Amino acid sequence: MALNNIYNDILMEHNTHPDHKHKLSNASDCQTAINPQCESDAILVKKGINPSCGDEIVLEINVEDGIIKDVAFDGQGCAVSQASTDIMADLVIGKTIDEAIEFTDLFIKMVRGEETDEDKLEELDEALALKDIAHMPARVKCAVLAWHTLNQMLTDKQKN
Amino acid sequence: MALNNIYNDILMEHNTHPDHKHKLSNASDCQTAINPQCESDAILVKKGINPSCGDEIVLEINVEDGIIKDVAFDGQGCAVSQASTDIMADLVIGKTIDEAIEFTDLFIKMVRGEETDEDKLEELDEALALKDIAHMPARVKCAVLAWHTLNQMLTDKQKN
Amino acid sequence: MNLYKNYFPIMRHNKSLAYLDNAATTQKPDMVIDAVAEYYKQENANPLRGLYELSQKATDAYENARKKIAKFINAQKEQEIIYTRNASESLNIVAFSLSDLVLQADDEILISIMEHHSNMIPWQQAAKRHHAKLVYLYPNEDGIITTDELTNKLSTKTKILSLTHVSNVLGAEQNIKELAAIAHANKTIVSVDGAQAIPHIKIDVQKLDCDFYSFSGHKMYAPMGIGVLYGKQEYLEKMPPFLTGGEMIDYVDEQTATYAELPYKFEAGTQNVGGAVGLSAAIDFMESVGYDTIIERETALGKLAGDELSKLPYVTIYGSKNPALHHGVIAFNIEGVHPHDVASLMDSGDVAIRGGHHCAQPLMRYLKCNFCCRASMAFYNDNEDIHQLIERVKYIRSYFHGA
Amino acid sequence: MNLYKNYFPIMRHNKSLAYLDNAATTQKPDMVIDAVAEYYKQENANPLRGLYELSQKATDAYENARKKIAKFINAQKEQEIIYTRNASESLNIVAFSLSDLVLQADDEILISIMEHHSNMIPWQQAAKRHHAKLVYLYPNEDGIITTDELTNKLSTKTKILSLTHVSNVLGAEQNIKELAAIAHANKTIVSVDGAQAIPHIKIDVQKLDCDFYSFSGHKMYAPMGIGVLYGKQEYLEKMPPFLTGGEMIDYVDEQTATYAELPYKFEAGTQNVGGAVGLSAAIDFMESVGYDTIIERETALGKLAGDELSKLPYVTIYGSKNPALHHGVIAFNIEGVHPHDVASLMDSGDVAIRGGHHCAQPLMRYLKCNFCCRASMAFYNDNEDIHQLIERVKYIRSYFHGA
Ligand SMILES: Cc1ncc(COP(=O)(O)O)c(C=O)c1O
Ligand SMILES: Cc1ncc(COP(=O)(O)O)c(C=O)c1O
Repeated sequence: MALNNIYNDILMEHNTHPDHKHKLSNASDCQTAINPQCESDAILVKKGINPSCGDEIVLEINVEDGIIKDVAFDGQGCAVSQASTDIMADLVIGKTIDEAIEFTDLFIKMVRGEETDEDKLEELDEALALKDIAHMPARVKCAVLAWHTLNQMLTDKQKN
Repeated sequence: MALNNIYNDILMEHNTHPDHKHKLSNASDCQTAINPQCESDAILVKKGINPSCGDEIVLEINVEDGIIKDVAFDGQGCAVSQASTDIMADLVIGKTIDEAIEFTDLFIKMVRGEETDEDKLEELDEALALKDIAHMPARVKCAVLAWHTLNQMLTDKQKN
Repeated sequence: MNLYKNYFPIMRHNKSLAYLDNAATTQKPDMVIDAVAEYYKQENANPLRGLYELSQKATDAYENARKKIAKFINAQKEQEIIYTRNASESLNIVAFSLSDLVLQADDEILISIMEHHSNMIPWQQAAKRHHAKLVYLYPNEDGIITTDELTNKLSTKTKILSLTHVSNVLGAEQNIKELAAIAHANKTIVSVDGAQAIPHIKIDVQKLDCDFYSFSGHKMYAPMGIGVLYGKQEYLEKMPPFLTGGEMIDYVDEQTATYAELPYKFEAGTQNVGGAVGLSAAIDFMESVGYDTIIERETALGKLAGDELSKLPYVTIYGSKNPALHHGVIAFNIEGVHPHDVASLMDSGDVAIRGGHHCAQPLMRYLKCNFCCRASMAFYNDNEDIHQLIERVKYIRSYFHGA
Repeated sequence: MNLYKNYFPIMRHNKSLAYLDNAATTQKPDMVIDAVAEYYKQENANPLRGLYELSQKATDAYENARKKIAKFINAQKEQEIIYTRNASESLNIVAFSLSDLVLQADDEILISIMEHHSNMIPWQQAAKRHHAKLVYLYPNEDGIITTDELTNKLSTKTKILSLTHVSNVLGAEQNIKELAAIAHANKTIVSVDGAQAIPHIKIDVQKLDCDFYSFSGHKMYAPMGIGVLYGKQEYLEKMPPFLTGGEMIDYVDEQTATYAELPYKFEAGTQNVGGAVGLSAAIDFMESVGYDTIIERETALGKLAGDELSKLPYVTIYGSKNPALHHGVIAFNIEGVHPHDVASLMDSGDVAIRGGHHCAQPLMRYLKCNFCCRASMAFYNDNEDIHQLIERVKYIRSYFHGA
């Protein structure tokens, strides 16, 4: 019954009223794949898929001078993946690439139950609301989808 | 422990001193297959194999005027199959084809536990000594090998 | 707690649980669990070639279970019963070995869009291996493959028809007898996936006149790890073996081997005797309850659930409008709530259902829903379980969308 | 009755039984039987995709068992542990899927004449399918494949070496580490049949550096119906799946499918969670006894049996003269008495041994005996069991040939 408290006010609020569910770029085909044509210098696009449950999100980020200026997403999925994405956007906007990568690492560790130190987890702010998902491994994939996708985008970006 | 009484005096005697373990025909290649060349009008040869345990016997019978004049066998195998073959030879020599077929049917039913009527089984004479093999299905194949082979030879003969 | 639940230790230990995922796997009654334990305590040994008493007992346990299964589905001969791990393996054996026997390039295999992945991907593979074509049947609104649909899709090239008896999503039962007759008239061999049928309907393979019938023990109160492939002797005898090694051979030399007779030809390696004993006990259990009771209870429960869910305007039910035609399986969606969220929130209300694609992705796309919730009943469920489900549906909807 | 036998209900129920057919299957301790029963009483459900508590418990049970197995054989990653039904199935998967990946026409597969049929016939089949050649290694007098023998038989065409770790007839242990190094230097992939090794020797797949390792649960105190294929990730990832359907796919459309990640790619259909739980408990049991104790006891028993049998002039023992090199397996013949008669008459003296070809016909022919008796020990056996065996050998000989 551990999941009861996953569907808490924070998650429900982000699910019902996601602030970041919109588009940054204009090209409509950005939705279906990583399409270099719709990446401006600043805007990166990546699709994340959870094959086992069908959640799909398209994440767009606007990075300028190593700072994440804006994040937006589109796609369908369960409340956990939708809310988790919106919460993530709130958290990383205004952060440096390095800081954002750290957040994603920390979040992924938290929901996998690998990091339980309350003090460290404090940093995650509202994302802490998803902590108990660690007790429901079948849903962990929903929660990490956006974070995983962002992590890949940013580490790829750093390499180039 | 039902098998204890299988290795009774009758079986041990036929195993140690088989009266019919010799050859009727002369052609040595009669041992390896049903070879029409070594079948005289009277002598029929057939090989019986129990693949699961490797028992092999070559059965030779001499049939004249519908009467089984003589039976002989060769081959290797366990005491059960060797003794069973020798006992069978004793039983069917001098009998008509029909009678012999009946004996083989009855014997096969007995060792499969399908016929238990003592009065009927009386006819089988010494072969009754193998009755308890019904409790050890893994050995039933050893006991029926010769009987099964003879049955096939005789029914084939009747058809021609 | 109803009397039937009382046979199941897991129900006694979870009194508030409404277990409605029986199509995934059923729970196990005491007599099945105990039969398996007793086997290991009293008569365990490697069966078949053992020449000592325990091995004989293990062989008897194994072969008596086979006889019971043959009788249960009215197979003509016990050699037609092949033990497998589960329905998936049974279906794979047919798709491998039967294809090897009968498929030529350009031949056609006919299956339905409703198939579980286990009766679909093996045929995709077989089609690829043999350069054959995989052709699909589509159901009507009630989830039924009509005789017209079959007749239209059958061609002189159709060598194999493989069809589910009862769909694991729609609960729809196909008229196998009728379809098999049409297929046979076309010289098409008929394989049936009975995984969702045998827990709910009395199976008579001779009456159905199918050539193969596959099912899993674990969906009919037996332990996991044991399944059955029934096949007509004439085909099993001609088919090449699938797995090799162990007890399934007669003679072996360095480069070749000859194979044992049926059913052993298809049973490689040490078999799961404990599983066979468990399946045998499960059959005893089902027979002591009786298919009449099973059908009566499951139909009533399906009707209750269907009627109640139909009253909720925000709920979509897939498949026939007649709950009696669902064999206890109800697939549905709550508008505006993802099935994964539904299933998780069901769990927090002690209701166990499944949410997802139910290993039937092409069907889900055909139904245009991608994902759905599925409540599936067994005869041991009761009205309270259904009420618990319905209450929870209402709660979840209002939790997401207000009262 | 010794303390170890006391852990086994079947031994408590058969106090006079000398069970010496452990190479065929071992008996099961209480803790294994109970663990399986408890699983079905407390946490049974279909694992993996369930979104409710019981399914989560079943998933945990299933995956924790996998972790335990990985640790037990020191696999680098738990994804390298594939559940199968038994060693035979594991070996078939390698022979099918690895062959599909690497074999070209005229390539060579190398196995030994000592292989169990389960590590022989699948390769005969693979060779046929791919028009490859099956080449044999022959052992020395001690049943050992020497490095010379391997070097002589390896060629640039040798793609796969599949070898038994411990022979089920001779008990001889191959030096896999050394042989694998030679094979790898030749770019030959190494698969090991560990069915007779893991009950007796601590296995470390990284130290052995084999690419595949197969074994059965039922020969190491676990229930029937569960086995393991260990494979290095780099190969498992590239190999095509074997059985298809069920949980082993990601996406499916009408004509194609993409497969799930490891280990699920090779686990089609509902898995045997009860079996996995049983195997996990069996590992706990073996670890609580400890390989040190196991080896010490089995070596002592093997030495006693070997020494005593050697004293009898009418007994031929196959394999090494050193009983310590037999891992508790002693194959022998009594002059003038067919092994089937020996086994039956052993049974009437409450001694359970096996007589026959032991699923190793080519080896039997190589040994020029066709059939033999085999006594095989586990650590729970004791000196009384061996004395009972020896007494019975003497009795049988005199029964057939006089005193
Ligand atoms: C060396 C060896 N390999 C493989 C096997 C096959 O094991 P299973 O019958 O459990 O598949 C056995 C057991 O008989 C064996 O002894
Ligand atoms: C219709 C149908 N076919 C086949 C299967 C596969 O059964 P198993 O997973 O036991 O192999 C299932 C069960 O999921 C099913 O519902």
